Amino acid sequence: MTLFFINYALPLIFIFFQSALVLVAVLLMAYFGIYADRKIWAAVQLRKGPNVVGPFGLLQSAADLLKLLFKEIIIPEKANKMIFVLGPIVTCFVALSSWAVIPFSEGWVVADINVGILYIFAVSSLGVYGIIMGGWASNSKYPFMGAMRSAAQMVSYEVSIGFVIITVLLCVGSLNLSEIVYAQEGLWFIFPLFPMFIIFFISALAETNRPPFDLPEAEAELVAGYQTEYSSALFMLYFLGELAATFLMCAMTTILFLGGWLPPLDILPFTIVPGVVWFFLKMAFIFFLFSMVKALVPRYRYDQLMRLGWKVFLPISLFYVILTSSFLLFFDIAP
Amino acid sequence: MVIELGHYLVLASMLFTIGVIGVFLNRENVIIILMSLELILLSISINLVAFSSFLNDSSGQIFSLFILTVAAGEAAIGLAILVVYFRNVGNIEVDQINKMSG
Amino acid sequence: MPSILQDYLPIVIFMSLCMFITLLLILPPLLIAPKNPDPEKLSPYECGFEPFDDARSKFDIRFYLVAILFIIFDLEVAFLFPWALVFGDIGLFGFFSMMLFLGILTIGFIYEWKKGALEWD
Amino acid sequence: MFPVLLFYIFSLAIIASALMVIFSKQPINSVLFLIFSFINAAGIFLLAGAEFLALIMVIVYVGAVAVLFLFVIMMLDFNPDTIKKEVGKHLYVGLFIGFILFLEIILMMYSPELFSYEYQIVGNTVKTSLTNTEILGNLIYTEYFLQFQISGFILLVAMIGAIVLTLRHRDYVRRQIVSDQVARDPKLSIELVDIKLKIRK
Repeated sequence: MTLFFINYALPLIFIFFQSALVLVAVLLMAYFGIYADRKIWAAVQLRKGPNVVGPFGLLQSAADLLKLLFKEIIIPEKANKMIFVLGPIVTCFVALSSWAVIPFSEGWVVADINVGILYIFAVSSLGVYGIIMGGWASNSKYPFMGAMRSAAQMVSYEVSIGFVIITVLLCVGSLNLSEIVYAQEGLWFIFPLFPMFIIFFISALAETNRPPFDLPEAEAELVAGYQTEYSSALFMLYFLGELAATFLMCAMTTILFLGGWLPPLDILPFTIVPGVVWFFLKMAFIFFLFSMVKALVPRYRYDQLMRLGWKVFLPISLFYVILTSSFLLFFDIAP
Repeated sequence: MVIELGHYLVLASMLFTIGVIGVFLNRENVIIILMSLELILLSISINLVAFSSFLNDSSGQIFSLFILTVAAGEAAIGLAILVVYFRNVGNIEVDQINKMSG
Repeated sequence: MPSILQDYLPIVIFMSLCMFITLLLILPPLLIAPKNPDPEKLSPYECGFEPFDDARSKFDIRFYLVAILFIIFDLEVAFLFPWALVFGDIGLFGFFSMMLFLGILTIGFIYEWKKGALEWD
Repeated sequence: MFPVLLFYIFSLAIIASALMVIFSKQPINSVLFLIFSFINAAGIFLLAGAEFLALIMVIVYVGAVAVLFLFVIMMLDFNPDTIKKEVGKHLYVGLFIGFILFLEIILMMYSPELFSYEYQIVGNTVKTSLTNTEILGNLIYTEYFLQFQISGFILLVAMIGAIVLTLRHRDYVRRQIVSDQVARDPKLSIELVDIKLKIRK
């Protein structure tokens, strides 16, 4: 029995605790992310954000959490019950389970599979289902139109994200996320591939329905988009799923362009600081950009949004794939 | 107890039979036919991957990738035709699609 | 256990944990939250009006076109993944074969642009 | 022992969801079961060692093709209950023919050594440092150059066909052409007219 315990059960327990730690980290990020988001918008509009509940308003998110947890779940009677509940579950499950392959530091990754980036690309393309199911099952016009528009928007920006990931892979030569970070030891990819960084940042905003592209939920037109008919816990699952997806995109930007856990310079003062701190600092900086963009940039009209996705980002990123590969082949520095 | 090639082949042939049954047995709508076509192509890919993994030669996987391309293109065009047909006729019941029978 | 499963076991555990947390978050309202549904509350939200006809009316065909074009460009990205890893080793022949592939699909993209398929009115 | 169990779980799930795709009442449920069977097929590919193909299955099939199926089902809101359901008498004949087809396939391919020990499948036992994706990459663009270009043409034809079939231009819509707006030069667009003001005394 002990032999069984040692070589079977022990690694399982270790993996279980590792993934539990990662999930707690993601939930904490979501918790403080809402708070930071609202504080930053408030600061930009020269007003104070939430500062009533708890010291400096830190418990505001806890108050929201409790409120959402204990309100009544309302399911419209004409709605398709099973799919109505399945929608938010799929969104939250998909957004959380994509954190399995993100390397927080040198060896700090739950599953170091050698097709890591394909796994993230696959899981982020599953996010469309939660939105479509939610919009269709609530059986009323506004959520349906909001879901369709939001799904079409996510789908069209996923193509340009795919091409940007290909450009980064050209310079790396492996699909493993830790390899991508190791390849940036000398030079972060943000400098040679700066246009790609911009396109990835904007497409990440569109992919997670973040502000300049949150037209499907634009207050005036479609009420609350696909989330209109949802109440307490189901709405919270959508909200949590969206935040986890936003942080995933921040983590992806740091891994692909800002050299994951690598210190900016390899000289002494920087190398003392452990990798995880660098990773979270960069992620916080990208999240800061995400919420600043919400406060500064006006919203896109839907046809401009689709025009930008299809007619601007797709050709540029396709051209950049050809440019980078011919450049690397010409100087024969392909990995 | 180990998984042999035969297990994969039996699984693939079961899926293939289910797909064929799906094509000729349903009286509901055309979309079910398109879906069972996808199931048939899926069973072929399982067959190819099983042989490629058994013979340690990756040509099976490459052809499974090409089958995937053909299946995706076929699904796209099939549904486009279905949409245009629905737009003109109004319903897509299998029994009423007999315009071509003259 | 073959090496393949060795890498994917943590993903299975991580996914089961995520599903556990998602269902955990749904539990409290099911058990504790008050339940008094009245017809007014359960009718779909129509800014106060009575909901008119069935909600799922016909739709603009543009949404199919975006989904169909997404399939095709998704496949293009799928073919680019293995190429991105080995384009250094397969020499110029491999490079030009991918350029031909991309050229064919760019012809399709230009056709689509000129025909106005990307216009979103 | 563990992969054997996993294989049986995946194959049971894929057979069950394939059957549900055909015999489910609501078309939306059959699409969801189709997605479930694709995910199980990806699991089976992983067991057979084709990890790149498994993830491409998820990305292309579940992420794109099934989304198109969902879009079509949601928008062609044919209400399925009006379609008359007299599958009854066809059902038994169909199942019987299906069973015969299945028997033929099994008899045609069955041979004892297929189930013997040395025919086992244990992931990719190829002892190379290359990952599965790199092995595929080395072959697709060079040895299988022709099939690769043909699949490119297939995608081109699918794109053009889809556009020809479904594109309807509504002429009454006025579109914003950004390039024209940007390219206007102020001299043409602003006309300076000097008006002589007559000030009445």
